[in-house]
Amino acid sequence: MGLSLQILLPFFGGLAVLFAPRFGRDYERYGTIAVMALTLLVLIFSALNGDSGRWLQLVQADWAPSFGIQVLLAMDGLSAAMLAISSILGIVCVFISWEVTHRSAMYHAVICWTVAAANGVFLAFDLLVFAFFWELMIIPAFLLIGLWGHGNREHAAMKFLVFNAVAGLGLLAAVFWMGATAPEITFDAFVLSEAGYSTPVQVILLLGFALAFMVKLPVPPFHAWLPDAHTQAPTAGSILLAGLLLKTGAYGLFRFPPLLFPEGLMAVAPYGMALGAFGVVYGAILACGQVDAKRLIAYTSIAHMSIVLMGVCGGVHFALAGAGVEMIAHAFSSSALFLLIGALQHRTGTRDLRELGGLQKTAPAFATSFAVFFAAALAMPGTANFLGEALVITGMFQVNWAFAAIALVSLVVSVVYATRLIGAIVFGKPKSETAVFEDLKPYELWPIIALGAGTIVFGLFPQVLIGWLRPAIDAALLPLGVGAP
Amino acid sequence: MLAYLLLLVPLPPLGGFLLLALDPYRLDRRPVLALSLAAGIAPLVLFLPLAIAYFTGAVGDMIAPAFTLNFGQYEVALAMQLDPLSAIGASTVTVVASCVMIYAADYMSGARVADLRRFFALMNLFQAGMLSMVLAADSIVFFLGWELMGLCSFFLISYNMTSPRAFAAGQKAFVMTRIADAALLAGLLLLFLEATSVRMDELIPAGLAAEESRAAIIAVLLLVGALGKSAQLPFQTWLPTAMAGPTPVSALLHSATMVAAGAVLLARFAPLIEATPGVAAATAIAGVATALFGALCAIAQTDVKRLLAYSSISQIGYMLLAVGMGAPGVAMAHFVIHAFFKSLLFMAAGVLSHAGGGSTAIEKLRGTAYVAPISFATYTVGAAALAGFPILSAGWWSKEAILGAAVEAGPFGQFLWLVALGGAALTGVYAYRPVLCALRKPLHDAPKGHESWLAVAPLIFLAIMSVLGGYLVEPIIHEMGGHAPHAGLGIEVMGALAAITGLIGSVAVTFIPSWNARIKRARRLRAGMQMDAIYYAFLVRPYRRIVRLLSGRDGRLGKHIGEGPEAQEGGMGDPVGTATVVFGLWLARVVTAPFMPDRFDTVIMRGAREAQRAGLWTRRLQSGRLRDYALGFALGLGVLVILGWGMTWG
Amino acid sequence: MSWGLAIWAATVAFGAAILAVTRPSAVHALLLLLAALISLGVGFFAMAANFAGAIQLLIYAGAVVAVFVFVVMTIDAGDEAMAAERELLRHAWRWPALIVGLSVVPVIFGIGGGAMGEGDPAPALASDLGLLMFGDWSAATELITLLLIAGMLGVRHLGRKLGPRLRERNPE
Amino acid sequence: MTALNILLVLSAGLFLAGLFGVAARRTLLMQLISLEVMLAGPALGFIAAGAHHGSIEGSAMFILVLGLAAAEVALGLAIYLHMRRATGGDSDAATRLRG
Repeated sequence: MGLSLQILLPFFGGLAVLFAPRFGRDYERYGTIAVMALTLLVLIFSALNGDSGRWLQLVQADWAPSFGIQVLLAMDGLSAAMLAISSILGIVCVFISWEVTHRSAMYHAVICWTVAAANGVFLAFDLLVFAFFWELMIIPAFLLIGLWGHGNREHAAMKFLVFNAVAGLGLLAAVFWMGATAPEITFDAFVLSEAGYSTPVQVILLLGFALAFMVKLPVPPFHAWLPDAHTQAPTAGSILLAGLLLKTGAYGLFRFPPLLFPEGLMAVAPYGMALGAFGVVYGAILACGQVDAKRLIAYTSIAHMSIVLMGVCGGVHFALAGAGVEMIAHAFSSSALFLLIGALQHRTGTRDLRELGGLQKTAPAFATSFAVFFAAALAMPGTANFLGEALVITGMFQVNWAFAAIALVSLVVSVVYATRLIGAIVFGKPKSETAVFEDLKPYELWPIIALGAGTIVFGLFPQVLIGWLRPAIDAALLPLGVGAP
Repeated sequence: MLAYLLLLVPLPPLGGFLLLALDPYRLDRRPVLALSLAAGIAPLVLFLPLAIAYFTGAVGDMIAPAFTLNFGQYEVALAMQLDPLSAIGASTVTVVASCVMIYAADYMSGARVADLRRFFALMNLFQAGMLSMVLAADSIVFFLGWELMGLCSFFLISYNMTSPRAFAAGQKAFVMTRIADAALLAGLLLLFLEATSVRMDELIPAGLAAEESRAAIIAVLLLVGALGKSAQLPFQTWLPTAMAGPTPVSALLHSATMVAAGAVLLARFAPLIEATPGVAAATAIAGVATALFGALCAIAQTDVKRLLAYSSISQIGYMLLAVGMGAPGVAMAHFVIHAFFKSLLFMAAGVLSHAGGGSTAIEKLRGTAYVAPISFATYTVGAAALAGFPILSAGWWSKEAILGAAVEAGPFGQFLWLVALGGAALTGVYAYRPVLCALRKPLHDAPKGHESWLAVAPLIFLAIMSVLGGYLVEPIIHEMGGHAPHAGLGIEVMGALAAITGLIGSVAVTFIPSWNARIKRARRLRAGMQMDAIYYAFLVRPYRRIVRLLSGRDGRLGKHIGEGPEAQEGGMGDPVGTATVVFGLWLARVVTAPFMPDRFDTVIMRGAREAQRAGLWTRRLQSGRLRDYALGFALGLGVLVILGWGMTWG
Repeated sequence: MSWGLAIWAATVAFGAAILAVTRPSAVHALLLLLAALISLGVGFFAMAANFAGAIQLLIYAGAVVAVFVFVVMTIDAGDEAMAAERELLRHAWRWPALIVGLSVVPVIFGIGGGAMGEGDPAPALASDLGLLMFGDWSAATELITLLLIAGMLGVRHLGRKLGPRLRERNPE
Repeated sequence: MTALNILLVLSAGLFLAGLFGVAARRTLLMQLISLEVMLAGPALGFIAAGAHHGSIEGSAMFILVLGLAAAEVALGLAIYLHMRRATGGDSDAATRLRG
């Protein structure tokens, strides 16, 4: 029961929030926080007394038996972590957009629905339901960018929609083909995993799934939508986009290819790693060339998520663990950076690095928080990002030294763009208009402290995190024939 | 139980950092200074008893585990340890750090409270990083400390927020050290894979047991890591520009602790380096070459801090030479002595430059000897130790140990010894230049400045250590398990002669106008053989050109698609991204092209037009005239009647 | 009950009708119409339909034609009107003649030759007519009365509209 | 060729003459007059058939035709008078339904 609540609670919460302003000012904000907090509590409750087997919780109920569609929700360490992140980011988003007044009821409802759809993706194990939530997720994000963005938001929202919708086709095609050709029509991932397709068929199906995941992950050839979406999205939009939507791509890659097409994955893995390696370097170099702060962070997200792709294709314990940790670390660090840039834009009206500067003099708290996430952006040891990248590099050393070398190059280039970012914003003389603005307000400071704590704690004491991911990693590697490390 | 005390050592500076950085209690000037000093000196207070107990044998090697994380048969156990290397390193670091903190309290008193808070927070964080690196018992904590130092050096070098030069220096330092850190990380991870555990005591034997090529690669990676951090030859350009930071930063980071961390690393992994003779030779050669290069460049400097920066490079070159020659103990001894006299030199130079009107140019130091006599005296002692003034200064003993180790290491060692001897002579030349300059009579007689005891006390302590430190060399080498090299009287006499010639050379250079002019003209030498410019031309500018090309800001990547934000930036950035977009748009065009003039539509419309014309034609029938209708009526009647009649025929 | 007289009356009526329809002058046409109707009335009497003949003569030839006379009085049936009529007729008679002629042929051969079955001619009494009209055919009678009322209302309405306009046109 | 046939032919002839009149004449009055002739045709037919069969229905139908003719004349003339104002009695000009 706890699992379906994870999806229904935010969804109906969103509906309730729509009507909340009638009861009083800012009720929709408190309502959303209540909904998210409740979802988090339910998650913690159902995770704590989950059984010790492969899945913490498993819910199986028929939805449309004649078509073989059923509500098959399962949660293990990895999905629990993802769900926790989605709820936490939901709360962070509400805190950030405390001054958003333009249609704020709808705004908060859309945030709830994004979280609901993402939770659906993290839990669904019936392929059709998974594809359903996968497509559903695009709509609230599209609304968020399209309605509340800045600049030419229509262009960005449309680009986001087209990219993700077209990619969704790949996933749908594969899912329908698998469902149809199964002996008796079923979309149950576990049943289909024993379907025993021949390797070339597996490769093709894997490419279908991979297309959808790689566009969402943004890996270079398919990443054109991310920089635009991030620059035009409102702060909460960027956070949800970076913290949540990117993770669904990574989660999908982490979960389904090894489960459904082990041989296909083994065949495709080297190309996947090569693509990831290219993505890491390409994203990092482009990040150095940007003038818009949010575009810079968007490209860094591409670099980080390419590392996740390399990790997932690595097929070794360390690589997968690294990918898992990097996903969660990136969720924290990039959300915080977007939050800070959003707050900065809210005050100075610009994101252009050439016009910002001198933050240390005018807003020390702002500068200090920037410094913390500056460290996270360049994967300083002690932050979870470093742990993720170090594990992936270790995995790569076990698989292929060239990819490890490229991942190390990304460590160096990450310093270049990170120093460029903090140099332009914190250092230097304050420009005239940035001189007079107040420091971080409490409702912006608390989320930063939460995200910062998340990054540092998981960086210094990763055993909690890795302990959570172990069952998922072992299960992912079992079909690949990779025993214990 | 005492082991857990080890874990406590780096905590006070960390606590100091948190309190100062986050500043929950809105401290003002005095509490900030008090807190910084307390947090800065606490590790010394905590560690000294441990060190003394350890050196006197009361306490053996200890390991304090932090937490363990097992990963199948791989085991990641973070811990801190107390062994000869960490004891020596940690005690040096704590002593020097405390002295610098006290000095900084006075030196930085002019800054704003916010800047002061930021400065001391970073200094404390740095000390925590250095201590955790030195005391680390496993590669993860080691690398954590290592990188933390890099981060703090970036923030401390660019401490002066408003000057772009300081930020550029910080960025350069951070990027170059980060390249080396990447190599180090690779080495450590490979070792980890080799040893299935992170603990040093398992890494080193596993590294030795590894097969030939892999061990060589690991050793090379570790060497590159050390070269980067210690600003040795290929990576040395960042240290001179790092002098843009305040003097205490230079005194702590860029003389005693951070740059010397490379030597600590090599000393820690010395068995691995020695296991592969090629790498050992490379270390030695790199060390000697850098020593010579540093000494030469230092002679041509006009700024005292840049002079001392190049001298740091050269002195650490000597340490690498010692490790290359297979004597990590000797390297550590020189590390300790060097820490003392180099931080002393930097701090004294700071006071002298303040006395001489704020600029650190050597010329400006004329006559400061009389303005700040105590600082000048301590600076002279430090310079003597740097130059290795025979018998009297500690520098002599540690340098002799290194030269002796080089001689004992066989014919190849003797050749390196010869080069090192030349380096020692050159060191003598540049070491005394600021001293002699300060002795010359001032151009205009400045009043005798007031030297606050807060600044002078550490100087005096360090001066004493720079003299008495010689006695520490022997015990340190024994502690590290090495044997004190006795190269025979001849070698020692040659060393003394080199030091004396250095002194004479320095006097000649400062007082003989022609020689002095030649130094001033040695612009290439002063710019460090233009290696900075070479790196910029061949590495930085191409990289920047690629970045501008890819991000489309130089507009060469073709016209723009659609009206997205790229439009304002001129030209299309992100070629791979736009390639997908262009492909998508082309595909859409191709698929919809046949339907563009919609053929179905045209056919249907043509039919519609026909229908309309027919409609018009029939309209004419409905003329509205009565008679026409009557005609129609009659026609109908006639037809019906004929039909009726026709039917009757049947 | 003499069929010969009836036929003779009918042919006279037919001749008068043909002439009435083709005369350019309205008055001549009206008079010829009157002649045709009266000869028809005589034909009805010849066929022993006395009541019908009486009504024909009284109402149709009398009242209806009288109304026509009123209207004809108001129009200027002078020579130029006759000339205009003749002008109008000259152009327009070909097509109607052709089409009407189309249906003359089958009428002559068809109706002319058909065997009409044996009849037993008997004089029709008016009382039987009344019984029929208000017995079996009461619905038809109702309909005709409705039609007459509608006609009356129509005339009343059109007349009303005409009156004020006449007055406003020539107020004296 | 019985008498009835001849009479029926004659009534048809009357009807057709009237029809020719309506079709050929352009002035409304003449069309009304030819309309009266058209109505007389069937009246003759009804009466002839009634007489031939000895049934009273012929006369009954004749009365109905008569009623119809009366109403028709009344309205026809009223419209004719009304229209003379607008179009001067020429039926061809009155092609629009507007009064």
